[in-house]
Amino acid sequence: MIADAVTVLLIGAGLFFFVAGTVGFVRFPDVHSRLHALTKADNLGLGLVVLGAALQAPDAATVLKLVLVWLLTLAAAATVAQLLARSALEDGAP
Amino acid sequence: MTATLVYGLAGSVLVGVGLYGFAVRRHLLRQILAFNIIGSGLFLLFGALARRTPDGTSDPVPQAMIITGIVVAFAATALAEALAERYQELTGRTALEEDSKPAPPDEQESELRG
Amino acid sequence: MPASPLILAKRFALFAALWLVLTAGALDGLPFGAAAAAAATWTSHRLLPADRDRLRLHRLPAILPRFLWGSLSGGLDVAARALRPRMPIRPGWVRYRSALPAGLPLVALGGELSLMPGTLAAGTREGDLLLHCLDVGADVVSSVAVEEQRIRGLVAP
Amino acid sequence: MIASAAFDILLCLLIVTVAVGSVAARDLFGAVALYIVYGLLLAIGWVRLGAVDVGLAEGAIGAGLTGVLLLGAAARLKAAPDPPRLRIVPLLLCLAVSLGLGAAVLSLSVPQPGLVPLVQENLAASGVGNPVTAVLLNFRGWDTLVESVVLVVALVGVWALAPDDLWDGRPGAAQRVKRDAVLNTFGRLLPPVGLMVGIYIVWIGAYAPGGAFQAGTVLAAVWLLAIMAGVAEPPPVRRPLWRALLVLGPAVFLLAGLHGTLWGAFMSFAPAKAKTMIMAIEFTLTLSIAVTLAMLVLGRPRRPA
Repeated sequence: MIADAVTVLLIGAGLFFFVAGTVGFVRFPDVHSRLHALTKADNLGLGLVVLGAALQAPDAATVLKLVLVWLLTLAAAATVAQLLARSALEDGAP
Repeated sequence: MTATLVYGLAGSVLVGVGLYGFAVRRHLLRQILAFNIIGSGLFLLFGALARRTPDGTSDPVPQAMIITGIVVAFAATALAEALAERYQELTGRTALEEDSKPAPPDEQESELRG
Repeated sequence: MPASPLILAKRFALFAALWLVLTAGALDGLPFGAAAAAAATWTSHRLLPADRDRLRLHRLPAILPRFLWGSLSGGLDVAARALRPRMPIRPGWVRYRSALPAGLPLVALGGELSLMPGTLAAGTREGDLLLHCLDVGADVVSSVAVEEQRIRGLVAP
Repeated sequence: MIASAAFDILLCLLIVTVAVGSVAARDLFGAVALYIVYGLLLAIGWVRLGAVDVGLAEGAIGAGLTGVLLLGAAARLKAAPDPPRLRIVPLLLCLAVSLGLGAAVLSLSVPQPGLVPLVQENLAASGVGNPVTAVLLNFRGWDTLVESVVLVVALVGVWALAPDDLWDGRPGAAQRVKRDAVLNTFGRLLPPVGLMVGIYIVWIGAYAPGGAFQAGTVLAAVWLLAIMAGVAEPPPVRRPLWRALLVLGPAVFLLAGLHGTLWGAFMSFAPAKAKTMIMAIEFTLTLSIAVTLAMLVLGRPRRPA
């Protein structure tokens, strides 16, 4: 029961950061600032969703698998952000 | 039951959207995209109807056939894309000629040889 | 290129652990896991020769708390800037001369900085790391120097 | 109940909107980008329909590989002026098709057990626990065998389009990536991890969603990443070893089917041996699918730009 409430709270907070990141993506003035919004806010948002889902996991293996998903997504985000930032820079974005 | 209706109707609409794109847009890449939208719309229609079981489980036979379909659609897309690219190399065009005004036959031949 | 058996063994153990996490330690999966880990170790040696210790993963727990804190404050920071009506951002570029060598160490630093508050890496120019900052007024250089030290502990130059 | 129906309706509206956007987009790149988004949203739809295997295939192949292939095509094909036009007659015809299909859906929405009971009854004899894998590799193995051949035939077709002087070359165009750059480093780190995940997906396919096609796509993707990152080179199309890899899976499949003629009929597996047979087919098929899919994305040998 308490775990369920905490899950709802964590996943709700995670969704809030996804929304905030999307607001930043729409409002920020240039490509690079928008990348900030996506990397930071979504990293935290997904982390909170994973934490909330982990509380519902039946065993430790599922928790580890969820953490693995988060880590792989982080690695992808950190790499893709650098690649996009570089390519936007070479295309002449400010 | 609602899921069958919602996704079945969405699949029906997607087939129409893809058909329209295929009929109206001339660029070969756009036609390939539109064709893929028709295909995935049909898959969705099929998959939604596969969900009509009384207990709400998804029928595995249509699922297997859809997976087969997705893979074959990819193979066809790759072949179509390669043909479109070669067609551009040989003729310089990115769209097939409109049926209503065919190019003169001698011109077509010289383009294909070049 | 001589491969160190110890490093190959470490990599194999890492891939085997990955398999155990994925399969929840299912017994009938173990032979496949062993074969998969062997294939992955060979691939990793082909792509990144196992001649020296590049990752000191045992130091990971030591830097984890700060990384999590950085993720939290980075998310909060960007959410607050995005949601405030006046949108207080001052985007700009900073060049940072890192002592880390090119390749994995510098890319790891760039990746880490891209997840921390206020900074985004865009590769290098003339050996300098190009950093995009959401607020050029903040003291970026000193916080980047701290991150650099942490990466230095984790990724061998 | 209401919340989940609302989610389904919202998702379907989004899927249709993105599809319309892809058809109507002004530039080629935008059309392909929206098509990728469309594929990913469809994958979520498949999960909602309880068809997780299809969701994995749609996300990996329909959105991922098709996306990479068509992004490359958008860069190579000229963007001819092709303004989105509103044509009334085609619009009405397409509307009629959609309405007809929609009416069919409405008239068919009576609960039907379909083939679920039949598959459940025979699942124990199939050798695997995932009903979709049982259908793909045992009950309707014929389809899958022919499909795996179709992939190779499509690749032969793509290669056949190469100009004669390039025939011996490596597929695709040469990649130039700076050593130690971000992509280069990522291309050295990720492939072994992707290899582990790919092998896991074939293995789990016997019990749960997963299988040769999804796993083959993951392997193809990491190989393509290594090629794009400049750390691996695609083999020349003439190399015999690689040609053998292309047909290994279909060949093992065919041999297993012929072995079935001893037991009863072509493509029938004795229940006691079915699991071993299916695993042997799945693993070799994964390898062949991975190589074929990646080579289909790379395309024919091309002149350097």
